[in-house]
Amino acid sequence: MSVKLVYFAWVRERIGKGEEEIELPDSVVTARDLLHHLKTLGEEYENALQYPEVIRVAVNQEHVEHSEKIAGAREIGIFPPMTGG
Amino acid sequence: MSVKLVYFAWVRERIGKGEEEIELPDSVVTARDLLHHLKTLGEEYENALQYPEVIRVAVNQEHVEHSEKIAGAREIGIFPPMTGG
Amino acid sequence: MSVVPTIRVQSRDFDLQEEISALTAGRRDIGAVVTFTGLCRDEQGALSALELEHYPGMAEAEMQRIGRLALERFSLMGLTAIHRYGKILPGENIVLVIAASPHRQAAFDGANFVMDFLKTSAPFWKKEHAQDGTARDWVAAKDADDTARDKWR
Amino acid sequence: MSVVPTIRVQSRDFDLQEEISALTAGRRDIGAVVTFTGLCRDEQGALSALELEHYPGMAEAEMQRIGRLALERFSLMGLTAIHRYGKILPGENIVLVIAASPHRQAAFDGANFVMDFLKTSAPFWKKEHAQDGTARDWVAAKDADDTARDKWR
Repeated sequence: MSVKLVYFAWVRERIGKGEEEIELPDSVVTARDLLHHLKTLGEEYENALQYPEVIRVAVNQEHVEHSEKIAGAREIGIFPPMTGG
Repeated sequence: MSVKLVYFAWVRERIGKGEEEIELPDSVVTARDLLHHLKTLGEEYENALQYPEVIRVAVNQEHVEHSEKIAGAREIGIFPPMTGG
Repeated sequence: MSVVPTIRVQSRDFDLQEEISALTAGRRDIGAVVTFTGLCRDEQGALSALELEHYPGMAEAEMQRIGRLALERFSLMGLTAIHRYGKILPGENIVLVIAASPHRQAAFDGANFVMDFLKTSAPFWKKEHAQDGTARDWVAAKDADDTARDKWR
Repeated sequence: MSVVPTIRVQSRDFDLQEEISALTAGRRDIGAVVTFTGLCRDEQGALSALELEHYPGMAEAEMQRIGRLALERFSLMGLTAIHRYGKILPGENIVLVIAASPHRQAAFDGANFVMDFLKTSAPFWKKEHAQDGTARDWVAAKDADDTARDKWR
């Protein structure tokens, strides 16, 4: 499965890009699987996603729990807790 | 003791005037005494102060309880519960 | 820092933006401004106007007292309260409260507190005028307003 | 009556009076309007600016979702939420929420609710710029914001 990933705030800064299209192995089923897979892609990912439990994930621009499946995702957002308002 | 009384809203309408200077007998000590004394002054007062427990009293422009003494009052306001805001 | 509330009782309308600017101009330490505007409703067309009566002198004094309580209790950086009197038409403003603070909850609470106490202790009374031009009745005080005030105890 | 929230994400400033007028113009059934304005504080002179980043598309969608929840939950007659992005200087506006309702508590609650959820679920992030021109750090999310949100459960 190929999916567009978009990064924000310090996740974006640490990974060093705002978005990318990547190919996911079949073993990646949930949002949590995705975060752990990304951590294997290099030091910058490891650095950005060191504490995956604090990272927020949105599938097709809607928040999802880490336990949710990401099948059918066209775009997945990965970012720190929000600090707007 | 002579004191200026000021009336507002339906208390003013029922008594038929906005203010008056009256002489109080020595038996009038508290705000409650004052309301009961006023009720004896005529039908319009009786009508305005029929239920004295709902009437609010202010001495020198500060709210007082009915049990408070009114000695030293220059101006006493008598009015229904407030409905501003 | 000694902040005093801005209090006004007036028959003319107020300008919200002007009052906010007066409170916040030149400041860089305010993080939150909450405003409350109370307006005259037409009660599904039944009401043609409200007549607001007040106790001159005491109205201002009570609003000052309430404003000072709010400034202290919520550590506000600024507070404005303006109440109109006289004839007010549906859609027109009756009352304005502005609370400024570093953080949002204090600003919300400060404005809410002032409104709850204005309703129950500032000497203002509303009389309704019906659509046909005849005077209707004085608005009755609501138990719900006392309950709202008592939540701050 | 189907009311929809007015939602905008923009870099330019907003005008409070203009937004209120858009919400209330021509209406005679609104009794209470509460506005919340969030501003950039200079943190005792340490801060020269905030940089607001957002997730385009999702930011608007989340604000719409929050706005609809508030309209329904508090039976509001109107709701506006505007959030800025980009560089914002101390004293400048960041966010505006307006809630209109027949009665005061619903307007207070509606605006407060929207702010609590904007803080915790709308995809915006603040980065602080120090007075000496160097970038400071990303603002950390506060547990207190989650607690504030959870009071609505």
